[in-house]
Amino acid sequence: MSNKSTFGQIASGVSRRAFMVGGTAAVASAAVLRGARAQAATKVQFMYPVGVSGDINKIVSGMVAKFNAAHPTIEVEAIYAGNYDNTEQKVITSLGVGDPPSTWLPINSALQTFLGLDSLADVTQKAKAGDIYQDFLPQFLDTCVSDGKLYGLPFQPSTPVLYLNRTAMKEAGIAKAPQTWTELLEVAKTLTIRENGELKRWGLTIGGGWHDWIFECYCRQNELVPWTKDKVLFDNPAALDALEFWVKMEKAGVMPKASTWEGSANDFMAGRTAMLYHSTGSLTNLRKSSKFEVDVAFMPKNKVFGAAQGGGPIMIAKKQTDAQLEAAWTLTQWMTSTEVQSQWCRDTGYLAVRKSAWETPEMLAYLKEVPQAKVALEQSAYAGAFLQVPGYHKVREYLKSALDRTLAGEIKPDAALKEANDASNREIQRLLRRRG
Amino acid sequence: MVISTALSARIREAGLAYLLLLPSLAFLAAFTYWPILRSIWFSFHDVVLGDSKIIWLGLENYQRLLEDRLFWKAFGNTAFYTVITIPLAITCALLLAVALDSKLRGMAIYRSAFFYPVMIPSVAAGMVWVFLYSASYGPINKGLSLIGIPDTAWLYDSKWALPAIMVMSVWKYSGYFMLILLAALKLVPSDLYEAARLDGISAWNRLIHITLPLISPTLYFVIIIGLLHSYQIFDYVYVMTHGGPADATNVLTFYIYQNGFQYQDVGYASTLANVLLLFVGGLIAVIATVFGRRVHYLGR
Amino acid sequence: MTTLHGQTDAKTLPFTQEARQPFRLAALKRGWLHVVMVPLALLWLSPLVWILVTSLKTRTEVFDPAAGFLPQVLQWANYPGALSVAPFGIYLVNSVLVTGGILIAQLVTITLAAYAFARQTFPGKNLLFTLFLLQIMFPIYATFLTNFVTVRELGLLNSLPAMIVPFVASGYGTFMLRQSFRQVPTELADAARLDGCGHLGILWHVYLPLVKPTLIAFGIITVVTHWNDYMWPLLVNNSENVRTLPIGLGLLAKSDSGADWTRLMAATVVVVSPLLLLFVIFQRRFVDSFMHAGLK
Amino acid sequence: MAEVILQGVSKAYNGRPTVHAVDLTVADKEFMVLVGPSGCGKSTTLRMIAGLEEITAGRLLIDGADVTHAAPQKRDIAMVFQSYALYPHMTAYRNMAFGLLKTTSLGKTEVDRRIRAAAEILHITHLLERKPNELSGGERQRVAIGRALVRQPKVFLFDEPLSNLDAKLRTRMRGELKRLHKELGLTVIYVTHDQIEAMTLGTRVAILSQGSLQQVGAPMELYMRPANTFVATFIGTPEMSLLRCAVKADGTGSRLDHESFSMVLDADAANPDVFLGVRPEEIHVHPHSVPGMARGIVERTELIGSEALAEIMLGQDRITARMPVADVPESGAQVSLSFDLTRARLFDANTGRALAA
Repeated sequence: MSNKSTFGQIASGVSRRAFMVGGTAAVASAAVLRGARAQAATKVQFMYPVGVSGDINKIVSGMVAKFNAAHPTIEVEAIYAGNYDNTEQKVITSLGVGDPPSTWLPINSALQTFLGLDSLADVTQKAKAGDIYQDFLPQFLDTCVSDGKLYGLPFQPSTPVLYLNRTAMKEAGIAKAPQTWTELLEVAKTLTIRENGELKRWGLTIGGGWHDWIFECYCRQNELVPWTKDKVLFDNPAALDALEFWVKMEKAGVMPKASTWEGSANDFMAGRTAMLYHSTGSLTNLRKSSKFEVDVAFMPKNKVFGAAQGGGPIMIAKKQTDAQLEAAWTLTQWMTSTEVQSQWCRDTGYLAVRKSAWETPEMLAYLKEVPQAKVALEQSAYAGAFLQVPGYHKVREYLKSALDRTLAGEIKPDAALKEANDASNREIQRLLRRRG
Repeated sequence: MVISTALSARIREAGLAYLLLLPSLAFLAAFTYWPILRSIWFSFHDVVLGDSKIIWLGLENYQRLLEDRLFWKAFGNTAFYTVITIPLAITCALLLAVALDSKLRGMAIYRSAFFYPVMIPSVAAGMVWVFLYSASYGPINKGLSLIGIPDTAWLYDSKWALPAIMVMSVWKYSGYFMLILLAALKLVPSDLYEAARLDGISAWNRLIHITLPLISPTLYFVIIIGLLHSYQIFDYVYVMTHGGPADATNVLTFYIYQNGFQYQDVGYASTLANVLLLFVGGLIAVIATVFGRRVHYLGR
Repeated sequence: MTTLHGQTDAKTLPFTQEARQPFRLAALKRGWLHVVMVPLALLWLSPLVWILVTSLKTRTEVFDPAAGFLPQVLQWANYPGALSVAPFGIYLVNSVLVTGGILIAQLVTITLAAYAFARQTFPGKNLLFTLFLLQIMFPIYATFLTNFVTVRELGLLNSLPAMIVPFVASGYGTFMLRQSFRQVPTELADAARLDGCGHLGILWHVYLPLVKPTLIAFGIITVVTHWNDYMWPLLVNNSENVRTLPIGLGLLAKSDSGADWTRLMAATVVVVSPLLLLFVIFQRRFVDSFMHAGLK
Repeated sequence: MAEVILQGVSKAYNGRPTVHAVDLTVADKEFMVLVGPSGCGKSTTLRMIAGLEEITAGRLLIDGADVTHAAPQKRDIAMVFQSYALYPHMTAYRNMAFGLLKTTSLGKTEVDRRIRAAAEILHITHLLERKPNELSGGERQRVAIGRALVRQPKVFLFDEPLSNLDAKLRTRMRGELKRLHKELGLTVIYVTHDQIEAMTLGTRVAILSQGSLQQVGAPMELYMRPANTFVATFIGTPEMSLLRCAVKADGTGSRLDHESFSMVLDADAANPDVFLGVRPEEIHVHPHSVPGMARGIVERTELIGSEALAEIMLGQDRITARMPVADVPESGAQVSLSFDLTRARLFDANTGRALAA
């Protein structure tokens, strides 16, 4: 009895000591690393979200370590900041106390928000000095442009795509993906399964939570960009037409009235829905987690093909020393360089922003293995920025609420869009008034 | 002289009391009262997160709130959630606590089984329930289909999304209230039960007339905490539905978060927070007057 | 002597225990209680079972309706896989330090304050108590902005104390403990005064031992709350060496592409296990402490 | 052991007086009982002596030292509470040791010696390692007394210590307390609402009513010579009967006139309105009509074993008489009454005060 307790004491004593030593070692090694670059290194922070895979944390840390090793005069600190929303909030909170990070990675829609806070460095001249305007895919570069000036560089663009349960399609005798809205409705009808009136499989699900993003794609497929930098155009007939088509699909019983972002992905993997609008970023997850063959197609067109870009650019803070600004620019260029982009694209499923990145041997090999990856790139030729208006968060909520209530049958499409339009424009005006 | 000694004893007593409160008050002042004061000040201004420019608005934010459809929707959702979930969770917790306040075999397992949901991080718990609630392949629907209830996509349906989150809350928080009530049951003197049993009082009546009055201070505490805990619904709304579909699950705390952090509209978020504070404060005052007086303290 | 004591307990306690049951249950009735409780407990446990099972599946098995409930092959690799996304070791140490720091600080502040509220008379008592409650009544997200500024001005950004200081005072704990203190008979305090205790002596020798169940309950609750805190730690901290476990979990509950189910559940198990273990240990202590303290 | 002196000790809560200027001296080795109906201020007075309540006005001296505002532990007293107030988380032994270790610098062996000695006296040696919830009511009581004994204080304070015990146990503990007091020579101040306890235990008894001291004296003195109608009726069961009478001058002396009788008073009485106080055993009941005697009607009779009680209406007044069982009249019977006037007491009908006999 007494032996045992003595043993216990010793054991716990040892483990505590071991713990203490471990802690000290960690601190010490960090200190050594810092000490080594202490003399002249310019310190730069890079704040990033994790959107598609937990491994991104590791990948980014690895990339930054590589960058730091190659640039002895610059010390980059990579800061994981949650999801896109969290990252934006963290950056804006630090902006509020005048202490923003040097660079960060927001969603492209936040461009006007950050411009409103006068927080972005104009990199037009720097970009013109290099090959950026030549090698970057213009549809991606455009997401960083406002009034002809470039603010940051695109880093990890994505778009919604149409995911298809190839196995289910084969069973239903459907050979190819729907190309137009009409075909979409037809295919969805064929793929919908009901037994005794109870639904077993939806033909189509539009990923909820981001369905306003997908709705903008529908507008663009009707040749409407439903916003300019200072107002939204949700009451445009082209938008109304798109919403009426959604209502038509819902009424036809081929898609649910609503869904959630997580839930819809689960539904697809579980075979609850045969087709799914979701981000290109989900490709790896859906492909690896589904038992069946997953195919990716363009979002069907109506008048034209069209898509709105999600994903984000790397932005650079305006208020920092010239040395930091220079270092931040070096980092941004490096992160969007051909080699890094090629690797990043293959690791995460985001689209590479440089033409040259798509032509590296590794990339060509990857596309052979995963031909679906190419679809998003091809579709991105028709893609533009997503809802770059001031106060885009609130505008998104207004639109989502309008879409939801319309599909739930609580309100007519035209009234819903009118309401969302007016509320959004009021909010934008409120913010613009502040600025002016 | 004598009186002044007595008085000084009282002053000493009060002085000691303030001294005991000081550590708490210092931290409350810095991290609660100061934010509340700032929030009151913000609510009369147009304040945008990240922007140092602050514009005087007077009562405009409050006026806006009255006309804000979503505010009223969120207010209604919050009230609905609170009025149903809190009594449900507390009743559930009370029954569990009473059942577990005995020397039942496997007590440790039972206690852990009902308490562990409290420990699951809300991110993970929310995700798990998204799966549980899925149509057709979700276990809940599978279970319900056995008793003939048709498949429902609970979280996709604006009628059912909020009740679904409420059920989940009961799962998550009953154990929490159970633990607190269990601690209180341990303090009930045994001779009272003995006496009542000798008087031939039934188990149910013993619960109502002995147990409940004796743990009433704790029950009172749990009711107030339960009310305040309904704030926690934020986590699940954030993870599971983001307020949708059709704003059916948008609750005030989530709406405050949206305005303050997502929309960066700090002035309006502050206005909402102040209104919520007033509302909840008023509610607590009502509970305190109605219920607080009837609380029995063993220690007189 | 200890053994002797133990025997005394064993002999007398079942009697007291039996006597203090609100429902005296004959063996048969006990059986019935199990009949009710077992299914209920299983119902409650089912999400946990799903978490465990999913943490051991392959990604395709998770949502494949044909795959069956249990994994074909146990995928233990999900665990190292989940842990590899972030330095969970450092996160764990930080979580322990932050949660422990908050717990200790809170126990000190709430004990002192609750005693003053429960057993002392002083001007402004009710007003001050209401002020304590304000802390729980004000939505926490509405304090983040101001507190961020405060923490920054204190020079605490990006440090462990930044995650502790806003939570040092607890209106909640003060309230909870005050309720318990008020249930302690005043005669015990009187007796202690005659035995030469001052206020602090009474608090330490009489009140604290008697409210141990409440202290443990509060401890469990506050540990759980702060162990799982996400938003505030995310906001005030940037570097890996001061981050906590829920941030690591957040990495796997991604926003863009749907969750990484298998690894998320594995990480959840890892994050929850220490708590669960603590609870299982402490709920025993929780029961024991009352057995010896049973107020009369 | 020492003398306790209360000089004009008063207590007011928020300006409302609850104890009025109590003057009381408790002699060394005396067993002083404070008795009175509930709410009379006896417990408050005891708690003021203990130092648990502040003394609003007046002075308190213990063993010559002014301890009016001294902390409880500085007064060298020990107290036994109604609910015993044993620390539930400590064993009986620890309960007894706790205060000793806190207030004195005694070594562990001395503490142990004292506890063992006290336990021996109280017959609780075998209970020392138990916790209060493992003890019966009587055992807890002994431990509580033991806790006071080991302190060897100047004064012992008891606050209704027997009220939680059943009748049989109460009688036994009463005897035990008396034994302890005698054997150990303790100075005791004892609060109770039970006058039998007061009469049997106290060397002297102090009676309180509505915060004021009514009378202090040896039990028999209180019984025989109550200072006022309150004391007269409070002490003794069944209580003393009070007959409303008028005093009238009558040439040579005075007469005491009741509606149903009249008698000669030996002494003069200043007041015309008085109460005549008669104890049950001082009333003689004659079954037959005796001329010149007061006549009453028997309302009710009660046999209580060795003797009997009869309630008799004497005009408007109801009186209680005690008699041998054999002499019990029937209910409704007319009886003649005579009083043993050697112990007759007169009280001022307005102030209730006893008039000089």
